Amino acid sequence: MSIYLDKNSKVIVQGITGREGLFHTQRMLAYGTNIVGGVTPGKGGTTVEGGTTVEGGVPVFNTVKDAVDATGATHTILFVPPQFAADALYEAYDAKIGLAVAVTEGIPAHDMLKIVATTPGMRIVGPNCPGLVSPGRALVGIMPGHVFAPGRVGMISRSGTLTYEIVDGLTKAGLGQSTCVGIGGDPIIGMTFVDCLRSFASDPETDALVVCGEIGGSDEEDAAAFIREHLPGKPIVAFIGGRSAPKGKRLGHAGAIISGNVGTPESKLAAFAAAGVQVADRPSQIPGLLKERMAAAAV
Amino acid sequence: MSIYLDKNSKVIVQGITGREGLFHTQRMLAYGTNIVGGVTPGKGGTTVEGGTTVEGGVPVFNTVKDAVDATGATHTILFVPPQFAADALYEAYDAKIGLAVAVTEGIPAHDMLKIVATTPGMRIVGPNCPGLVSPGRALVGIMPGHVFAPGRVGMISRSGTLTYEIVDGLTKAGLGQSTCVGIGGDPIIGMTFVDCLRSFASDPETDALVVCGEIGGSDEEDAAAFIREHLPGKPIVAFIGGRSAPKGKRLGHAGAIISGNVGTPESKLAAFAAAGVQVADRPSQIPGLLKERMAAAAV
Amino acid sequence: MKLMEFQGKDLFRRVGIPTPRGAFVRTADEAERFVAANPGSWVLKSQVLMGGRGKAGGIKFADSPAEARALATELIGEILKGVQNPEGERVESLLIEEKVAIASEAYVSITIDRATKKPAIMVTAQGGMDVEEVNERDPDAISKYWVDPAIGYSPFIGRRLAFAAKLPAGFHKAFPSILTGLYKLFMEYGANLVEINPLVLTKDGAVIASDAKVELDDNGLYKHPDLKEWNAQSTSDPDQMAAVAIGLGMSNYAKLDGDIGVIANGAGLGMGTMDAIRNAGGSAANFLDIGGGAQAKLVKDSYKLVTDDPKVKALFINIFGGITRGDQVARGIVEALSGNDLRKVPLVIRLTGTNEKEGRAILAEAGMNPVETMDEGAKMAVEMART
Amino acid sequence: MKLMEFQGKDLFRRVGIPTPRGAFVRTADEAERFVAANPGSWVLKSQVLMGGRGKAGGIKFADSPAEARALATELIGEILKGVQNPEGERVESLLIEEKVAIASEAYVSITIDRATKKPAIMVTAQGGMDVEEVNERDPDAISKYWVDPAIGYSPFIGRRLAFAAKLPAGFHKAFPSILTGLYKLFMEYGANLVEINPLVLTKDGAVIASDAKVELDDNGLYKHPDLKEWNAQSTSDPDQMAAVAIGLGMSNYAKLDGDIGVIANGAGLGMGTMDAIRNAGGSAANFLDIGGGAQAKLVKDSYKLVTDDPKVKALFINIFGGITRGDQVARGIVEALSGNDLRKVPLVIRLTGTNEKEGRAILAEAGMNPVETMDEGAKMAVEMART
Repeated sequence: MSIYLDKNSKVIVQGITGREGLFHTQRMLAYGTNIVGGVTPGKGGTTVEGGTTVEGGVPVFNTVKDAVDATGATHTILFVPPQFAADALYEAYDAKIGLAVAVTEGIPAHDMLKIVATTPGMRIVGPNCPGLVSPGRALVGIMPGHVFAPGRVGMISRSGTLTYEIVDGLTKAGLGQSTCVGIGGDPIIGMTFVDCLRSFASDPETDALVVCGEIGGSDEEDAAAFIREHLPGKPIVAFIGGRSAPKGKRLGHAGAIISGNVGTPESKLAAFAAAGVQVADRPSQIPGLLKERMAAAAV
Repeated sequence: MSIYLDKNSKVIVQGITGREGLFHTQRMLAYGTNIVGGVTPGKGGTTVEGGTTVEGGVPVFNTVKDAVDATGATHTILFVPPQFAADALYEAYDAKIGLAVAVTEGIPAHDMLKIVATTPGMRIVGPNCPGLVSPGRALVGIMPGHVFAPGRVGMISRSGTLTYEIVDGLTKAGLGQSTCVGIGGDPIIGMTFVDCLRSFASDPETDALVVCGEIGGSDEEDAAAFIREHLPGKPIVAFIGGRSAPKGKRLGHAGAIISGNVGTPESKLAAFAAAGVQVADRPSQIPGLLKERMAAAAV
Repeated sequence: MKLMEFQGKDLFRRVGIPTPRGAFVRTADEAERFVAANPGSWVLKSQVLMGGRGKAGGIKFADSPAEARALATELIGEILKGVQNPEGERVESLLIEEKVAIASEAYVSITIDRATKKPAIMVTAQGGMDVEEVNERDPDAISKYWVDPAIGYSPFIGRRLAFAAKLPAGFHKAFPSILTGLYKLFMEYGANLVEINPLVLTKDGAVIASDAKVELDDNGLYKHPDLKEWNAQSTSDPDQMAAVAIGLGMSNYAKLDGDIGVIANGAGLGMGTMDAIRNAGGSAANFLDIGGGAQAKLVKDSYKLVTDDPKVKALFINIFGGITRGDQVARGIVEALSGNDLRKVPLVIRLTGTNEKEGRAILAEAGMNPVETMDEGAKMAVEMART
Repeated sequence: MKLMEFQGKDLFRRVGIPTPRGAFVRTADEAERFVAANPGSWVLKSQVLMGGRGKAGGIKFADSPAEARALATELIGEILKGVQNPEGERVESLLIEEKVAIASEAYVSITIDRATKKPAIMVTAQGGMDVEEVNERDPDAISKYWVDPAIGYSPFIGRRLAFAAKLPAGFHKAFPSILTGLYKLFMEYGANLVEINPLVLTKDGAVIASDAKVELDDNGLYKHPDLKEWNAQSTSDPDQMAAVAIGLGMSNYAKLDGDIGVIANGAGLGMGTMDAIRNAGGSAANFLDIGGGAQAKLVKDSYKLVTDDPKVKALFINIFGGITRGDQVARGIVEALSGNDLRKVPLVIRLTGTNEKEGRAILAEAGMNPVETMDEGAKMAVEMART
């Protein structure tokens, strides 16, 4: 089993006829994703070439509602510029889409504040994220599919490219993945580490986890607290990006007080240590550490 | 049993030190309502004389949260001018109040649109309503308590003074009431006929019902549909105010189309007839009609 | 508050909805000067609140300054009558607008739906005609959307409606942003209704609001002191103005055809009182709702307003006190009758509810004896009016 | 975008938050003229983005035109240094403000809380000092409220916070409406942070924002074309300007101390690349994140920017393609090296992920052989920089 996404998930692409939308639609189709339609206002009734997967091409609709009515789509992925992303997410929500992947970088934080507060029940992955993949089943995102392999390791990551780097290592070490979720690096995101951990916790086919965080925010601390309470003994390895980064611009003082003075590498390392989660110093160590933990837990 | 309100409901008064607030606080206390506190910003720490009911007077707090923290209040009634009503309702919602009575007349419809959409879980009675009373137990509103008598008839009404008129007749005819809810006559209100009917439906101590509607809107039609489906055979008498009113200003065309061309006296009479509900031509007929229905239903 | 077309279009421009070029004029002189300075074909539109002003002859076309002058002279001061306003409405001003070449006409409106407690948007490609007629003839031609007030309008709604209502393709690009503006107006100004009928697609591809119908919620007007002046002008109904003058709402006072004056607290009870009078064989001359929590002063002013109507032969004051206190009402009645400034008419009082005892005591002291029930009071008032 | 005090106060005035009387000046002449025209006691405040400008000597008091001239001459052009900015910031302008008689000082801010995904308001009666110090010394003195974004701010929040933070009674009346304005600013302008420290209660009972700290979300700036000019001025950091000049975000390029140039796609991979270089015994000279979906032109521009830094002895380009396509990156590299206009430095390329095969083919054709892993590439780059 995988979480959030499998072979039967019916996926539509918002912005399917744009440059990026077209390109990644082809790649997702090639991966085997069940893309049942796309949306571009004014291009309803046309089709997009679907490679070898879809006979007659992928149908394009004028609105998400039309697409959902015609196809029963449950998932969407957005390839739209940041200034149109809020509208696209609300359109998906309105059409009762269950999970939306927002790849878009540069969506205003205030747009996301309002969206996450007013779209209860819709899972939003991202924004500014590479999407998610259940290897061997389906890929909804912009990730390079060939680095993934089916298996029993779940992965959650705030960084896009670092995810590929880590997964590449896992796959080469023989550790396939159940589902990998790139939750995105923006200040305000939909699904968090904790949301994903909760789903992985009830997935019988995920034996071990990799959590790839970054400095800033308190998502890693919250993840560590969740693991401590709900996943003790689970083989989990974490990584924290940006530990050797120049200090640069730090969080505003007010922000640091509100979040309880967390966000530093030290705070995150301490939180994971308290949860019994080993933190790798570099990506290339992760497969080895994970194998040790899995052997110890005898999974 | 009563619905929404009984002797144990802990009630606070927002705007307790204003002219109307003070006046009606005394009257509610005299009725036996369990008023545990009041709110007036800047007057926290003072008390309001509580007649014979409350020893040492009713404590006044600066904020609803202070009042709820100190007293465990569950109900509130607002005596505030229309331009401050939205703020007062949000303050009540924020403090986890379960039921709020908004007596205030003249609250902008757009304020209410937003409030009802963003305060899930809080029951709002009104605005522009006389409140509610569970006779012999408690009164939260501006109704003249002496016209009510404890009993087994539930009443729901859009009109304030017409309610008193009708209840006066019921009481004089020996028909006491379980709970009377004045839901208010504004275009956008919190609790509707259907909300109240649903609650009365599961109240074993309410044997019969009076539904006092008005021309305009579709609340009566919705109520009739609910009765038809969920309360067949229940002794219910309805009244529709404004049937002989001069036509005057009618609903805008657009509004009429949206609501499906309902709102006329004819539409409401037809709906109640279809639900098997008798509609009285004048208030004074109601007790007699209700007794007939109750005898027929053998309650 | 209902707005005239020129006021609605003023608000349209504030939210970025395109309107035709033109000018607002109050005299034939101004009309002539405008057309002289701007040669071309112009439409002269009577500024009235009534519907169907075109059919009533309130819209004319002028191609020259002289023609503009002649037609404006004819229109300004004319009383337009329609099906819905047989008494007629006087034209005080005109909106002069460019004549646009129409390729297609659509209809769009936003109103408040009481049942769902949401703003409801309606769109049809059959613009330029009565939307109720469209609804009866071809209801499927009207596309609707209910907006979640917590989220508000988002442009996809406009796109969806444009496709669903099959608006011609020329509308598609402009429509979602026109609806953005219309929703903004609806929210910011607290409207009960905003309507563009027709929304015109011109032959050169522009989308323009050719008419404007806006009705604002009076309760929200305090948020817009800038509209105060419009509000003052917004009714020419003397009954409504009289009610506002003493501090009541516009709809709290209405004149009717009978001979018994009615003062009640609450619209519901007022309606019931009129029913009771009719049941007793009489007929109301007017109806005044003093609202909730009336003070003595308001009761006195209401008495004066109702008895100023020479038709009134008897007066029935029917009060069931809730937030209104019997003592305050009684005091007002006694004050009204104590001087010699107000007309005395046969008076029936029914006073019960809050502070009933105190109120009755005050009346008793002044030699008045209230009746017990509404039906009893109605009967007595009818008898008094007959004698 | 961080705003200077005078810009923040401009926004404050737009939302109705009271600010002290005063003037913004760029020269000693203007300062002298203003004080001559407005006799009294004035404060000269250096307009800089750094914190702690008071301690750094950036605030002076003048009671006469001559004094104003002398102090302005001294301040304008001075480099202010603080704990957090040892390199210093040059004073280009001053805000001259009336000296108010302070009765009490409070602190209020609104920021975005990532964890709860809500705007968070903080208030303390201990204004005029570093709020982090207050938080360490006496955390209970800070009252907080998390606003539901679907509902927004409502004045009860201001009342509650004023009572909870025990603000002196003189604040109570003005505070909820000042917070109304501050929340409006926060929302309308898409701020990451708005802060008033201190919010001053004057001896004559007025409540005034004495300072203004505003930081806007760069991603939302497109909604405010009126702030474009400020945006252009908002950084004097040449690295940030260089990044913006080629179409990247301000924080996509940073100079460091080492000798190996780094280009990567994505901040996470970039950080990882620097880690890898350090692990291999080297040190990065700079770091450029080309972001997602980079085209060949951007890759070429990035190559130029990184190699323009004379410290760079070797360059490591580390691409793991997702939305970024290997063929586009490869084409950019080849273009960058094809002419004679750009500096050639020893180059290590690691290229994998999306369109990896096509990219490798393009590089192979140009005689370049990418490495397989990040660690391998880092090691090679370190060796190249040494030789």
